[in-house]
Amino acid sequence: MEWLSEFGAIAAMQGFNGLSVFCVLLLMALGLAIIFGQMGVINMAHGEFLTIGAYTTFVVSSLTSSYAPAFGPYYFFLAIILSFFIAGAIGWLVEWAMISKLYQRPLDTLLATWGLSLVMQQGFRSIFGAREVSATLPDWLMGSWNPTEAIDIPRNGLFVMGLTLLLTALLFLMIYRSRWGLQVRATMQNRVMARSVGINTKRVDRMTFALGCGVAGVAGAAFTTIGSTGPTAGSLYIVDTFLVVVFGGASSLLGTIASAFSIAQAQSLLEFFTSGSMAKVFTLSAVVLILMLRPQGLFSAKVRK
Amino acid sequence: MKNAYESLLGGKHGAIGLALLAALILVVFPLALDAFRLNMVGKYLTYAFVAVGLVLCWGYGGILSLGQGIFFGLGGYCMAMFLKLEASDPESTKIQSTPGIPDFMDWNQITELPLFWEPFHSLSFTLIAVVAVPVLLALVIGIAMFKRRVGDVYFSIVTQAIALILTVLIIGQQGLTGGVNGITDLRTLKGWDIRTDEAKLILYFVSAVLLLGCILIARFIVASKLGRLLLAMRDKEERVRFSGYDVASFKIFVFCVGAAFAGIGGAMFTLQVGFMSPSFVGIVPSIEMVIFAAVGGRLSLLGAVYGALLVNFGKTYFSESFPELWLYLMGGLFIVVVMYFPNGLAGLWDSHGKRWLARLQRKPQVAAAPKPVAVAPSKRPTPELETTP
Amino acid sequence: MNSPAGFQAAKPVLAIEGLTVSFDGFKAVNDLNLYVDRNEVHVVIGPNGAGKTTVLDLICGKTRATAGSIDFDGRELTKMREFDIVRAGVGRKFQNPSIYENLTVFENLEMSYPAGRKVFGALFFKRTQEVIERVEQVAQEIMLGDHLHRQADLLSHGQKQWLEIGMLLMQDPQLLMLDEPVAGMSVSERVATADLLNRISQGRSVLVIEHDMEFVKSIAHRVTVLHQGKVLAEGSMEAVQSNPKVIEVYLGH
Amino acid sequence: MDSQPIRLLPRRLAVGAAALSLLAGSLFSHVASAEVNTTGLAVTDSEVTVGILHSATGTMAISETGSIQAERLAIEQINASGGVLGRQIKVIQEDGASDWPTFAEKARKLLVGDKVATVFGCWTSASRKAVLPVFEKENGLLYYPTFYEGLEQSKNVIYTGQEATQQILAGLDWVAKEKGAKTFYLLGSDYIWPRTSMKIARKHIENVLGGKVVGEEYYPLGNTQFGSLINKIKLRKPDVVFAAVVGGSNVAFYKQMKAAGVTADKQTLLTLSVTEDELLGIGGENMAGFYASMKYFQSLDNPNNAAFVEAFKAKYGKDAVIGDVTQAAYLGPWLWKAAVEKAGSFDIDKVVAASPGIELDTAPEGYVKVHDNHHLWSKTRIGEVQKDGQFKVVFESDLIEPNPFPEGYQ
Repeated sequence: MEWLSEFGAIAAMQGFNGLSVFCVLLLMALGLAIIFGQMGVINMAHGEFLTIGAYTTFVVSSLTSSYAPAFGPYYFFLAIILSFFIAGAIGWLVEWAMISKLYQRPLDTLLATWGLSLVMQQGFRSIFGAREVSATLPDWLMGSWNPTEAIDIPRNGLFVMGLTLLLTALLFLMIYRSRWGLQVRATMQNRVMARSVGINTKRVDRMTFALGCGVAGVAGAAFTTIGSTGPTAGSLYIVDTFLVVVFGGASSLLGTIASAFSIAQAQSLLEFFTSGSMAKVFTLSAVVLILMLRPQGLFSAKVRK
Repeated sequence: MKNAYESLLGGKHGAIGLALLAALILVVFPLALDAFRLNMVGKYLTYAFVAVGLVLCWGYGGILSLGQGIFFGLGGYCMAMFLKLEASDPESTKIQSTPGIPDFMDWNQITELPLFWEPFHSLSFTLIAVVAVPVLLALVIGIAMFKRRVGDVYFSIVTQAIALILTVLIIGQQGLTGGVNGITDLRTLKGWDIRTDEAKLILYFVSAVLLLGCILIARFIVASKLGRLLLAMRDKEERVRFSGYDVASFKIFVFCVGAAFAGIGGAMFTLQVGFMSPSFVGIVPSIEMVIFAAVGGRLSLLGAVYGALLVNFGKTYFSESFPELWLYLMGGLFIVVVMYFPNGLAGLWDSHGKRWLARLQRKPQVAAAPKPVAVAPSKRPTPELETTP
Repeated sequence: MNSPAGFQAAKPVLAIEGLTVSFDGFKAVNDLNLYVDRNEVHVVIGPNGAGKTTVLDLICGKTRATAGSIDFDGRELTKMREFDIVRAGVGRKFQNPSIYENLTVFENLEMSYPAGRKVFGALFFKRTQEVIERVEQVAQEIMLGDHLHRQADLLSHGQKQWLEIGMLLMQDPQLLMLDEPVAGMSVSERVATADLLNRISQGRSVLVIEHDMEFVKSIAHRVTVLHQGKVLAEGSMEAVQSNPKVIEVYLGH
Repeated sequence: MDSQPIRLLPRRLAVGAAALSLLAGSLFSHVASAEVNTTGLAVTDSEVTVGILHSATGTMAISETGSIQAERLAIEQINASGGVLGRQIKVIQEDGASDWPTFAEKARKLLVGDKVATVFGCWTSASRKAVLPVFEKENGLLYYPTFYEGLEQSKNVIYTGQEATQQILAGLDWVAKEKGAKTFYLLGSDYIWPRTSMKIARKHIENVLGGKVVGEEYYPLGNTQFGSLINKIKLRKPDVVFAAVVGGSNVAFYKQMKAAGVTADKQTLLTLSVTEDELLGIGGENMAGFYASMKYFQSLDNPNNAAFVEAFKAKYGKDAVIGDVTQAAYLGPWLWKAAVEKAGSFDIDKVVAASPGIELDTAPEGYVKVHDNHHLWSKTRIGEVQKDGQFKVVFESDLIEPNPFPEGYQ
């Protein structure tokens, strides 16, 4: 009997782990999904925008502990908001200086943003040093929540989950309910037509890109609770992120969500029953195999081209 | 005869260009550089194999593979396995618990040579495998992707994922592959010590000649109807398809050719550097190889070689002198080339160099003080180097 | 006006039966039956969104049918790959001229020469005297004989349309499908195109989609009116024009 | 001993070289360069050139920076105290750029081009494996600072870090004895060092300690999701988690352990791969109470170390931290100096021959001695992680003999 309840507890925690990996993947991918899915732009520097968020959090954390220790428990919210705006602003600049000149050449965007990621990595190294840094987390983010004796639900996992849900909901509202979202979708469907009905497509592009980068910044801030902050931390995420978006079919947010979910569950289960390395190989292979059988991704409408 | 001249050498201009390159790598470098620097150039030339293949795939075929490191690595590993077996004869491995197998296997408690290593006792098998293994994998990937019309960007990302998977696999199976350290401490090829300066010089020349051979093959492909079809496909894929061509098979073909070149490059790399490791299979080296092709000019076979040489020289020089600045330069170079000089060095040469040369020929007296060409870099590509995809 | 009388009884070269395709539940073509006879110029008209271009897409394999059959000279096209359909003798011109703009007229035509179509064939393809003659002959036919070595993007819009037709002729197809061949042409170019079509329909069938009724009148042996993915009316131009259903559809729009 | 000039030197003096470096330096300085350098190394009457070969850029720069700093500090101190054989040390530093062929290339440049008398460098095993054939062929000398998997012994390398058995066995013995540990969960990043270390650990646990391994697994380098692993640990309830996770994964692993409630009060964890350097990124509060098994901690309480830490901070700032490898890197130049002065020559063969038996009383870690197998005799310490990012030393072993090819552990 005791064995059974323990088994239940582990199953519950493992289930939570699957959800938590799902949220991490989704959070990483959201910004990219907006940029890639809505604009067709491949941003290889996406990981570095995550890192901007992480370093922002680190700076806010250090400043808080030196100048306003009383504010310690709450600095994280400020860090998230700042991360959004800083990453967004840099994204805005990048769109203005680079991306806007490459819209006709998606593969070249991919290469140019790769160059950008090198520059950004070295930038982080010059500013913050080669070593990894660690933001001090407020106590309420540490430790776990125990619904029963045997179950530990990590609080940072809950936090990431909540943040993911909130962000996803906001993005859904923005893209599918707001006037701005309508303009974005109109621009993506038919640029010329959108322009002729008075939409400033350049501005829409710029804002979309900035939004995607801002979301990446928020993700980066959130990841300081579960991962490392260093100049090359972003490159750890980039391939997984792309796979999630591509696997999801690139054009719909729903697809991205579904694909993050399936990859996360597969990974989490395989990790539990095999081992870390093998799980990674199996998951990636499965994704590639499925992409070969269904190159358009999991979710994409059949349309007359 | 005329035909061969036209298609292999690309007429007068092509022949001169090729002769210049051949003179540079076969005569100038060996004379001007010491053994140490020449060995470095030899290493760069092995990357040029990949870059030449990328010109075919990317420049002509419009297929941007971000996983050429896979094929470079496979070719290199095939060669390394042969050399490692030769270095692991029972005599020199007698302190191991199982003599006669590679040292890293012994450390991993493997007591018998794995089956897939066995054929690599044979040099002829190895030489075939260096080309065949990469080509077979390219064929499988190509059939799966192109027959199903996977788009450019998806293709790039999927190749990247495959590069990642292969790296994780090689590192994870260290008993069979040497893991993250790779296959190291390679010594002799059929008893011939590959570590001496003379051996390195000979290997350099082998590498250079093979590279020129690959360029000739690539030239032949580009000059044939197939080359024209590739360009046509890149711009008007539907039209080509509805003219009765199986578009996928052409893409698969160039992808396989690119893989074969990369495999040869990898094998020559192993021979000259003396080891092979998973760090050449992954995403970063794969993208760097694209940089070489981009800098040289994605539509120029010779440019790819210059690109590989130049970027690597720059890398060595700047990383020695300004390690802090190196990544800024590399990243910046890449951004600028892609954004403003999509045809790379070759494009610059066509828009500026040739004009300058023509002026030089017409008015030799002006050549003493050539005025800087005050024209903004022409974004309009010349006819034979037609446009960015 | 060449009347195809005497061939009516022969088996049609193209027989479309029960053809249906749906995009996410929307039936762009719905249980369509359409027949094209040998040596016939058959024009399909209909309002926007009637499914005209989709029908061409289905025949040439660009879009896969949900149901139904397309029989071409005894072969079932719905299961064949695009390039096999082309090799079986179906040529397709797209709505916007789709030519290789940075190649010359000669090279454009040569590209469609039905040899060296496989990888190694293309690799070792040689420009023989036979190829050159065939290219010159087709160039004459499409009124571009004097422009053989001109780069294609320097041609006028009408000439580009002809060039694409010429590229199809190089393949010597049994069935030629043209999507709005005179769109954007001047009046004189239209007349020349009508003549061209009448010439080249000798010995082959032509399926045309067109909006320009004057042009249709000048070439059509038979007209089919499509509406919402179905055949609304079929017959001679005169019969179709006086059909009340057709009038309603066109005026209703 | 085939070279005459050496015989001319007072041998007794040479043996105590380390302690008497100042005196020795002034005595040896009269010896002409032709006599102390018969193989054409870059040695002049006033100067000797050495190489430093680490990654200053790329992913490994994070780890290797500390080693560069320590080596430069040691060289500076040696120069201030009169140099080696009366010659000031000049440094040529090359960047391996976290890329193994670059390491091999730069090693060749240092040995063939610059003719350096010795090289201090490398960090990862992969980079060492890449340069090893170069050092063996060109007959160079490398001082390698990192604790590593063992299974190697080259005439041309002096290993100043611990090999696996030194680091592992004492640690396991300690947890078995002090914590009564019977069951172990082994876990590491997926490459050769963790895998070899865990293999040794498993043999020791099963054959010597009579314990049981309840789990063993490896995660790809750079993995950041450890939830499933943590759940497995909870399920199997090992007495000890024995970890060798590296790089960015380290940070993720410990943050997630803490968040999942697997903290020191509930779970004993012993790691091989967390030094003060890594703690900077992980944050001491995320790991407090866990143990690390190393030969050196910055908090070691002895006069040598106090002086070393002070000098290091004076040079690199008060926030600088010193990890195990940094200290081992610091030993390199001192060991080389002692060996050169014992040999009375810069010739590689003579320095190599003189190396075994070299002792260093001045090492920050205490006393070390070079073994015949080119590794160091050293003590292993267990440190308990403190919230401030330092370790509290809770155990110190006797001097342990290095054993890179451990019988019965392979």
